[in-house]
Amino acid sequence: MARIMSLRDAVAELVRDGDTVALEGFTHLIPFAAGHEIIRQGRRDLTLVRMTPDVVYDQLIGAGCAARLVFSWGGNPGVGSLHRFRDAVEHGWPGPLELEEHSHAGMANRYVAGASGLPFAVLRGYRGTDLVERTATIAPITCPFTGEELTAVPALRPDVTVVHAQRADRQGNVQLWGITGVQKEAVLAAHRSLVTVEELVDELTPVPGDVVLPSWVVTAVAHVPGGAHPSYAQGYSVRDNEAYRRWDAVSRDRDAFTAWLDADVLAAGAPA
Amino acid sequence: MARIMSLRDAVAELVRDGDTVALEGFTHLIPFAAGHEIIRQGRRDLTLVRMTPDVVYDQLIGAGCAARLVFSWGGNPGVGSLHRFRDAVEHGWPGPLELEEHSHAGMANRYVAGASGLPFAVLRGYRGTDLVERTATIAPITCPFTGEELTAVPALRPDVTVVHAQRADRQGNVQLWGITGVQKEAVLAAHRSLVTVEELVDELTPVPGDVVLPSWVVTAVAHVPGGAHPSYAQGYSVRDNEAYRRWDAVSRDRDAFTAWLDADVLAAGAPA
Amino acid sequence: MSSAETTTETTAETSAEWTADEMMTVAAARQLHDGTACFVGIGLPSTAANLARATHAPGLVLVYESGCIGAKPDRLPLSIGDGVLADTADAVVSVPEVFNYWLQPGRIDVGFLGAAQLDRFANINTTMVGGTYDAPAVRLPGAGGAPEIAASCREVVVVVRQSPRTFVRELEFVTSVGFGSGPGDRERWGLRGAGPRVVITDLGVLEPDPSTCELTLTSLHPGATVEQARAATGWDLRVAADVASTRPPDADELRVLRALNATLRAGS
Amino acid sequence: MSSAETTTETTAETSAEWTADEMMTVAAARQLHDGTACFVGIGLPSTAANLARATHAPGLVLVYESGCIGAKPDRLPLSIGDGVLADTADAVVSVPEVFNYWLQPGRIDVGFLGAAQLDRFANINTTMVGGTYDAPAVRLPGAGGAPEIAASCREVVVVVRQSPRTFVRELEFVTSVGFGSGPGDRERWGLRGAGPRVVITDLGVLEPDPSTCELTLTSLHPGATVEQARAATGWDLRVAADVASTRPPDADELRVLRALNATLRAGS
Repeated sequence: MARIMSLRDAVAELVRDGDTVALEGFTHLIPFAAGHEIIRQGRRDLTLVRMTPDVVYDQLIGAGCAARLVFSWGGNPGVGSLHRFRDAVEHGWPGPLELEEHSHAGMANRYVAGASGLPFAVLRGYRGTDLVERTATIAPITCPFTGEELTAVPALRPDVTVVHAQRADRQGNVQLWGITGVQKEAVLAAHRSLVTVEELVDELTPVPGDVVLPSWVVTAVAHVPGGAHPSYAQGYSVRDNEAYRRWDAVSRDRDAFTAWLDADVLAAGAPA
Repeated sequence: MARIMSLRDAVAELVRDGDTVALEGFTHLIPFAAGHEIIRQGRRDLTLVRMTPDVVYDQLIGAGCAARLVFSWGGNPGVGSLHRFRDAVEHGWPGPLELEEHSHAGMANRYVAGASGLPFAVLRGYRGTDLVERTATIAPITCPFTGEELTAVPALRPDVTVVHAQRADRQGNVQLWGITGVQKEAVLAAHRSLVTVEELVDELTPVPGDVVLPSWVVTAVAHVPGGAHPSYAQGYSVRDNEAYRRWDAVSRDRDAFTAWLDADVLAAGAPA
Repeated sequence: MSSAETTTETTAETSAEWTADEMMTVAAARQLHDGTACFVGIGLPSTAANLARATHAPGLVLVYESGCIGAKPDRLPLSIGDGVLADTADAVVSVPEVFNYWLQPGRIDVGFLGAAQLDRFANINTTMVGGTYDAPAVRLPGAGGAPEIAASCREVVVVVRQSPRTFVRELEFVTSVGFGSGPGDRERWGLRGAGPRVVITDLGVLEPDPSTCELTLTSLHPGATVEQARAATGWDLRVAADVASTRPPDADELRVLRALNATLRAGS
Repeated sequence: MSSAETTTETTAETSAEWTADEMMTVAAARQLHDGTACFVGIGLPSTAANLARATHAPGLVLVYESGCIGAKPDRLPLSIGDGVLADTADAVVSVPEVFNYWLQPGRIDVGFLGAAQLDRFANINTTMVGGTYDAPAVRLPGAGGAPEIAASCREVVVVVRQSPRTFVRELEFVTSVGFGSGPGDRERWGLRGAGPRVVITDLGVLEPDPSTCELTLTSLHPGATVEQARAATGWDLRVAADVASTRPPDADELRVLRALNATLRAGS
């Protein structure tokens, strides 16, 4: 059963140096507060996994938490580049960043395989692209019935997956709705999981389109209202598009980034 | 876009002699009325596909519509045997019935592959069982990354899938909820699809746990209130368990079955 | 539907205070521990799981193959797809999802299986009996969810009436794997669950020998004898040196079980 | 997020009555027919698709890779995962489902793609430019959904500004396949969609030659010349014998487009 914990305690216990860590959320419900806590606790050598390493991973990469990135689209949605990501890849600052690069379809299926207890997934994908040669975790596979050649990708099994959700009950059952992306798969694929929530409630009322993660497949739940900002939690907040735009200027410059890191993350401390 | 049609016209147009036909619904939302219309229209040589060929397929088999059955569990849930199914397999009455036998996990994944446009699916299944030798559509497959041996099953692509749902709007968008089984996959895997519904409404109001099939992936919608009886439609009817029990006596005897067929199906005619 | 249903047609023998079915159900319920997750087929397994939840295991998580996860029915469901399961579940997922995301990865602690035939290594037949596969004397329902329940649950509890007809020397069809032909077969086939931990019959309880995997009689229900058990077994039954005596159903277990069964009759 | 976003940083050239971006968007919108399904990336493709839905194609089905199927936003979404998409969709499904059940089987009629680099066979690079893969001069966002959109949509529309920097002789990285190195490659790789049907730039419209698959200039936007197009192309550009003139944006198209773009600014 999931334990209700503070964000600080949960990150301290569940996220370890050298871990493979997935923070998921497809534009919606991105666990920014948990990302900042990982930075504050000074985690190093992480393999960061995420379909769309947007601003939250730009921050973790700039802060020096990451050694590897497994991803499929690294940009600031609707704004432009991720400058910390680019600085790491193009100039090795603050350290080198090894890439394992896939497509969205491949990443989604890798999580599906992980959630399904399978070592690999099959898709129609990648063929004819340079990703086939560049990425070791892409392999051909032949249909045993038709002889057709398709593509296999190995399962993703993060050491820990972190997601944000609208709410949980006091037993640790988690409920999220709206665009729920690949979060269910990412949690079920992981060895450990942490869910930050907008609200802790006595009872989860069903909501159309909701995904419920039962307490017994979640390791820890932390009550972190606003924990997705500047992303959003449908029904609780709207996306702070201006913050995404502002990030472009902050992140373009190493000094500006470092100043932001000091003031907005390190000095801020964990949420109560 | 789906066309709103009468059940008679829809079956006449969409279900053809020799077709591979899937009527799905996992205890809930079984399209009995459509099955009866297929019997009335005298379809022959069908390959019937269904995870749980319960009473509805017992009726189609007894009426002589089926040449083959692709399935994973053939019983009268909570009651006992399917006597028409057994009579066909054990004694070839009213004609021989070829079997293609799988497990639930295998059948579900075969529909998933069909819905996904893949020629096969991979699962941990069947190994060590006699199904491996008995069923040609089970094959070993090796993970290209770990070398582990797993099982592959080919996609199911029915010529036509028939399901029952709670409601549709006048554009043919379909909504079902409660236990929704494998119906989405069965519809998406099929070349054509027919959905019978309890109700036609102006607008589909979201319901927790609902599955929506957009009009553009459905061929025809027919308004058939009570079309799942003696199965049920959550929110509209309850399961007629007594009818399932009565079926045991009706179906044990060829004459009793034939009398039922004449009176309750052939003489009854299609719903208005 | 689990193949456990294939045994429900036989009528239970009765004793003075409880029936053999009641003893089996109670013994099965006792196998389920609070806070674990159980993959439940309809019939006796569902009754046992709901009895456990209503007595010693209120936190038992019931997973039904219809996709109902964490169902908390207040009456016995009449089918695997009973509306009461969807209404009370923590989550209702698709059938592909329940097999792929929930059963296959080994998240479920205990799976319940029935059997038409069972051999000394707890392999199970629910496919056909007599004749040939193409023209069987008795065609049974088939596999359902059982092969993957047997493969993937962390452990399996088999519930089956014991008779020379069910406890056979050689299965006519292996529908679901227990221990194959002995130690190592499950590993060789990549079956990740530990396999059958216990077989509960109307006469007693059998457990696989830790070194040979062969089923061994370890407990007798009140009134049953080793001789009865041997006579009801189609092979030379191994018997533990110290056969225990199954604790009879207590008053609370019987009261709750009968109340549950009454809801089943009321629903018909 | 589709890789179309990689082009949004450049500022558009303007003409007296409309901007080059507006002409591109209008030309792209005209490619979308009523009653078809379109896989939409954020940025110009989303604007074009919503323009089409608000003008000549009210029944256009918008599918966003965030899982929103049949979204009907009344304003331009600010991201692929904008709440307005979930609120107005016929169905919101998981990201694995949108790729596996909806894109992969070829249910989607039209996919929109942008490009950082494009070659004569409409292959696309959105991965890196300059240097090496491990130490690129410019690291771009990468593949996103594009490789499978390019493979699986029944046809593809590419929208990209035309310059020697984008229209290159040889891609530095093939992120998404157009026609490979010519006829037969798509079939050989098992790509089931027909591939790029049209490339829309700020200068005109290019279409693959039916026999060689090489992009051919078939229409020029008002004010643009063949010489401009040749100069903006890093290979020897083929030009159709009868180059058409793109119909300029009409008043209605411009009015609706500007109203849509105003919702975008209002939302910031």
